[in-house]
Amino acid sequence: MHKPRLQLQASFDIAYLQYLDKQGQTTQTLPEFATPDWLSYCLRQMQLARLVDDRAVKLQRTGRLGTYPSSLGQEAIGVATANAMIGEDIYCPYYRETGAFLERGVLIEEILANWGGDERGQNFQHQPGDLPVCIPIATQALHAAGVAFALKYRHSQDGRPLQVAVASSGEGATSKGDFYEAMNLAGAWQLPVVFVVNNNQWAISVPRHAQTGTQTIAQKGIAAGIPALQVDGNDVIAVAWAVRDAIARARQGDGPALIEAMTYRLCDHTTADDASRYRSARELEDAWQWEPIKRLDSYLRAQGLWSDAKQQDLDRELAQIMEAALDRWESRDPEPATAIFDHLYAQLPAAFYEQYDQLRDEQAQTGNRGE
Amino acid sequence: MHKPRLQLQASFDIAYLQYLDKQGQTTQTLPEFATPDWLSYCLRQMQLARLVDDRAVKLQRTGRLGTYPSSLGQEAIGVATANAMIGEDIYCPYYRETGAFLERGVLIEEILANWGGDERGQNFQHQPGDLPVCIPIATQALHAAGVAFALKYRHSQDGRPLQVAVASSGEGATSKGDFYEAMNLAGAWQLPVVFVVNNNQWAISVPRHAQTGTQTIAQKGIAAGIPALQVDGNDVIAVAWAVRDAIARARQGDGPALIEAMTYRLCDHTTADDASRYRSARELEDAWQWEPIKRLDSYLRAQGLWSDAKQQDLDRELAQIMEAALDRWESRDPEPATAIFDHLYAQLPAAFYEQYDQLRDEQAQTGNRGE
Amino acid sequence: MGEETKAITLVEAVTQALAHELERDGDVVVFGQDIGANGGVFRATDGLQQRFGSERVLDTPLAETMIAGIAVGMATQGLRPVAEFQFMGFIYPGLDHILNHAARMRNRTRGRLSCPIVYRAPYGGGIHAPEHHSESTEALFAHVPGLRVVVPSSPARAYGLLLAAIRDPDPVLFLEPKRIYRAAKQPVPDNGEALPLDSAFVLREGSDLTMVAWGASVKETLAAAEQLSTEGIQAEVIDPATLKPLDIHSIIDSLEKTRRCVVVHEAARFGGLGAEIAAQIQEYAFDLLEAPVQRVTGYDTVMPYYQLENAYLPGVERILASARIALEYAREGDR
Amino acid sequence: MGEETKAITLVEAVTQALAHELERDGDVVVFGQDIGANGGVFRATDGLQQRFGSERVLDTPLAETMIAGIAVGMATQGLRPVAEFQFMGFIYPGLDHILNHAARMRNRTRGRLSCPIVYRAPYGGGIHAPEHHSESTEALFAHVPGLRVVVPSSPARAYGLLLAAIRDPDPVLFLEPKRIYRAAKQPVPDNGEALPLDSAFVLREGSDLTMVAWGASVKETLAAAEQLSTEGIQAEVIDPATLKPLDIHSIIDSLEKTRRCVVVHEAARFGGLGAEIAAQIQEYAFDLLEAPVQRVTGYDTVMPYYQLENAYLPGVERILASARIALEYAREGDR
Ligand SMILES: Cc1ncc(C[n+]2csc(CCOP(=O)(O)OP(=O)(O)O)c2C)c(N)n1
Ligand SMILES: Cc1ncc(C[n+]2csc(CCOP(=O)(O)OP(=O)(O)O)c2C)c(N)n1
Ligand SMILES: [Mg+2]
Ligand SMILES: [Mg+2]
Repeated sequence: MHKPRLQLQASFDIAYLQYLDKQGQTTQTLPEFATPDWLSYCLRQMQLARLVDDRAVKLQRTGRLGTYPSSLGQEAIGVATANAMIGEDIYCPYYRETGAFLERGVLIEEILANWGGDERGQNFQHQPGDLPVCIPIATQALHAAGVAFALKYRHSQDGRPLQVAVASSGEGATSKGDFYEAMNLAGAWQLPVVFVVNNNQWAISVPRHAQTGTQTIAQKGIAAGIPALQVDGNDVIAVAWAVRDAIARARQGDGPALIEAMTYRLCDHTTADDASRYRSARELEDAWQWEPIKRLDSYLRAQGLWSDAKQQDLDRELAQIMEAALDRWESRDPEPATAIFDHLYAQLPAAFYEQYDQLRDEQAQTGNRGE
Repeated sequence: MHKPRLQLQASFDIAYLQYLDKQGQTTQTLPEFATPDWLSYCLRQMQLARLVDDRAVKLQRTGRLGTYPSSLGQEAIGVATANAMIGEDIYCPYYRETGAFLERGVLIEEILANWGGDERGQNFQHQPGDLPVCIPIATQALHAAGVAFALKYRHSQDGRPLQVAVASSGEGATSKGDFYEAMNLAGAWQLPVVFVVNNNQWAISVPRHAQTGTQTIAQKGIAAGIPALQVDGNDVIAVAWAVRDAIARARQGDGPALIEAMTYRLCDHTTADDASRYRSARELEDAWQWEPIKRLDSYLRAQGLWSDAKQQDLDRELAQIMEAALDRWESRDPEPATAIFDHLYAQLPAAFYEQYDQLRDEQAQTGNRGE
Repeated sequence: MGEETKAITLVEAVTQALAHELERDGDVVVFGQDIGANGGVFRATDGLQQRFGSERVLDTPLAETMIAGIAVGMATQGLRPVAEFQFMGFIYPGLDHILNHAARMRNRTRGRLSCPIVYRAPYGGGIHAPEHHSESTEALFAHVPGLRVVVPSSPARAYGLLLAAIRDPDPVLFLEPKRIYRAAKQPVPDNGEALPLDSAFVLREGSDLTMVAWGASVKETLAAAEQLSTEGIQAEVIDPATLKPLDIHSIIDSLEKTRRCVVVHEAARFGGLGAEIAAQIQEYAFDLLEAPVQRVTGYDTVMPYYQLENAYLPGVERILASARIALEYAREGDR
Repeated sequence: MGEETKAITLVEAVTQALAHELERDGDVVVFGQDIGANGGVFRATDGLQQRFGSERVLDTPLAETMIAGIAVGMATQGLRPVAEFQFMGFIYPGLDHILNHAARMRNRTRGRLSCPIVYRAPYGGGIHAPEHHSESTEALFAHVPGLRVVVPSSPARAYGLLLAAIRDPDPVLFLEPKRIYRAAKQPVPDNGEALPLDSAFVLREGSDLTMVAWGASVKETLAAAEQLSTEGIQAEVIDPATLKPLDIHSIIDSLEKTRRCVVVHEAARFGGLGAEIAAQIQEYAFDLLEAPVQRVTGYDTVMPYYQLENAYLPGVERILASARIALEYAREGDR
């Protein structure tokens, strides 16, 4: 049989980064930014995220919140990503991002409001430019490309410092055309955007291997000509290094990057899901062994930087933060039903006055927001 | 500055294949299938495609045909691709495919009918299973994945030989989510489908480099975990080898492949386009130097396999074929206007009878199909 | 056989119909996100993968354009794909393939190829779901030539209409009102009997008012009719079920008796299907009409997050208010 | 400035408006396929890239979902993106971003972010184009809450409405009837004066019949009105121009005089905008109406390839036939 002679046209590598192994032992020298203070701060933020998730799940169970997507076991990704950004950068999140939201300054009561069926939760008080929680899978990747274009445009028009857009998503999202189109545009236009993928091995019930035939998710960046890296997503230092490096390059005008962060979804997909239908208890148990908080805790304790006493203080502090936020959330007045027209357009066109009035009158009669 | 130690996770190469160089000289031993007869046949089929294209463009210029997309200079791809298929394989073409259509047994009068605004042109008499000309860019790639699923399903249900779906497209199409989603599914499900990309360097006025930041189009297959190869698309032998090899693997159950065929669009995008608005005359002139027919002609003459006499015979033969087809096309009765309802559903639902009757009566009155 | 037919919910009726057709016809394949081991996020495909194997009941990657597009390719080769979109709010990336390909493959090839596809999607609001999970945009699809759009409003109709949709030689969008997925149970014999895709169902007879509703809104519409009945007013309630092609004649027939009509739907009013029904009524029954056709619909704003969704959705009170307008209407001259 | 204003075509008026806004507002960016060096396949962006640079006038890769989606991201950061879809037949992959994001960004963030985007697309049939190049699916978009849908029918309206669309703080779908891109010329001063996006235009006054049409159909509708005029019948011709939000009151005002109405559109009838207009007319003007509102539309089938497109499109004869039905209609009792 004839075998043709082929010429090599292009070559690509996908690399992997880790600092802390599954047991919390360092695999290499830590980067400068990983100071004891920074590490303790990350431990705190991951614990705060876990606490908010835990309370939100419980609120859902008692009917006080709608469907909620916990980030249990994946806290390192959100915390490290948002921590690597500056305030003026723009975050384009998907829904599993409690850790990142907290780090971006989104209020706990906003998070609760959003999942409690109240649009005011997306009106972030402290992050005027960040995009709201995005539910249609992967669409936020394109929004991030558009945001990045705007940031680059502003920079080139008025010389302000180049800001960066960061999009988050799950690994399932990388199967969708939006994700590819966003990466491809970012590569073609050299946009300052970083795509961070939470590869938690599952998209609801669909396992990673059924999602795509590739060895890695990172290699999808090759199709867009953009740098890509796989990192241990339960190693907050590795995620932080990767995102910081990608943002630094983007900020310098060197274009986009893709980061695949390997983790595991220790929770159900959402409170509406029952993962035991499709996932083995054994797999779940194993994954608990290498979760990010325990890992960082082990490392810090081994270094003498963390202790039971510090943990108790932290527990108390976080509990207070949580309770105060819950109080603020619960004491909010409900929105009047007419709010559903108030932000439809900048100014409600006359064509809708009649419906607006009908709704207002109805509400005045029933007084119960239709329920 | 800290530089982390990275582990290599995965590596990928993209290779390039050529047998005949730009001057028509062999760069390596030819494959077994490239017999003198086969090569002459390819030369003939490429010339027939060029002739049909040429006549179609002229018919458009005189108002007898609508917008027409010529495949001038890209004939090797369609001819070699369709030649590598067996009849029972399913072709999922894009619009720039006159050469492939002819090779698949689509009638010249069907090609003319289609571009002449007559749906009957898509009712291929000799290829009951092939998909019609696809105009919405890249959508046919997904149809091909679905076709490939059906072929694999039939094979596994009733043991019939595995057939293969082949999708064609331009390089511009690879920017679209459909193309990526199709490749990704094909990779995940190991579908018997081959994606052949005509990289003619332009998508209407948008040059290849503005379409994507990648070095090659072939590397987009890496994002789907499918084998990919770049070939000289003006070398009919290289295209044929690549497609045959990919089809053979698919037929054996080894899954999908992507082939990027490098060529150049010597014509305007379509008869509605004026490429001189965006493309240099110089670039076009250069490209004429390495077009596929001239190249194969040079090689065959150098081997003593082709001559002016043979060419004259061929010219006569092809002209006759063309004229006969034109006669058949021109002598067709126009379709009655009511045909627009006849194939809307298998059976027209009663809800549309009134409109059908209205149309029929209108036509009976005006007798001019509305014009 | 002698066994008593178990009462089942609408979503169970969907499962039963899918299983019936998978059993009967080897060309039927079912796919979508999480429909395999998980049995679908609403359990509509519960147990089907175990029973029929993962060659015929498949989880896809997460890509709706793909789901819509591969169905076209499969169908052209004679399969009968049944594709699930997880929620109607995520169907839009598939519209291109539904509209530009599935709905016109037969026409553009002059009958050579066809697309006997069923696209299924849970639809509608009222279950306190997150954003984008409560859409009712049937009107977008009903405007597409070559497509059928079907919405069941009871377990029995879900079963019979889904059988018909799968057997239909052309593409059908089958929208499942998730608010009533488990609202009521009904014995539905698994007898393989399909219901027609071109006839409306008269759910309640009456001669004073015609009420047209489909999907989950049938529930509130029937409740409103009951209320009117206590006041001595008999409303006829018609569920078109197949929204395209629409059986307008059953509605017109009813208007011959009632001369007054209310149309109810969850979708936004402007450009909703209520407009088409009102337009056809005034075309076909202009002389009969004693009052303008009333539309009781979702408001012309974005479907709200769940705190305010009940303010958005047409409830019994709003239906009654419009019914009364229709009933009490008198022409200027007659007032 | 004393110079005479040159008569220009509709497509030139589009270019003029784009240039005006690019000049006036540094936040405006224009992008799409082939809109740069090539100036757009219809030359709507001719010369803009040379004049404003390739940072503000950009060719995109070939991906409509992307075109729709990046506009959302850009707009949230204060830019005013004007995105072109090359033909309306290729807009569908963008629907998800238009409907699920652009049209509701303001609402879902309770005013924090907004999407002042213009999505442009050439639309409609009648130019002997290939398959998928002759679509009229404005009804799909007009059903979407939060969106505006605008269709100009003359060079002057194209200019004034496009200025308004770009300046509007919310997303606008701007559909350009390609059949009349070059059908007529008109002097259009480049004075930066926008037209309102909430008012219909009365193109011809009359008291015997109200005719409603937009886009290219305005041409045949005016021709039909002229024909009627020779018979002593004066038709009022109204172009809503902004289809959503719709200025129904101008139509109702006209009906106060005429009491009879014909609506004309190229799009398929079922679920087309004619239905919404008919529904609203019977709601607001029930007592006025002397005849059912007539719809003259494309047939409920796939837009044919060009050999048969004229049989599909509503021409003057079909408009006249329906006008006569409306004019001659008498209630049963009155016959
Ligand atoms: C376009 C779209 N399709 C389907 C869904 C329903 N859905 C919500 S989450 C999800 C799985 C996402 O998996 P992945 O991207 O891996 O993220 P993860 O939830 O695992 O973090 C699906 C299918 C959706 N939200 N959007
Ligand atoms: C979805 C879609 N968008 C836009 C178009 C208009 N269009 C027709 S061909 C073309 C360029 C295609 O370029 P490429 O894929 O490289 O194929 P080529 O024509 O060069 O062979 C475009 C933009 C289309 N047909 N479909
Ligand atoms: Mg996941
Ligand atoms: Mg090309």
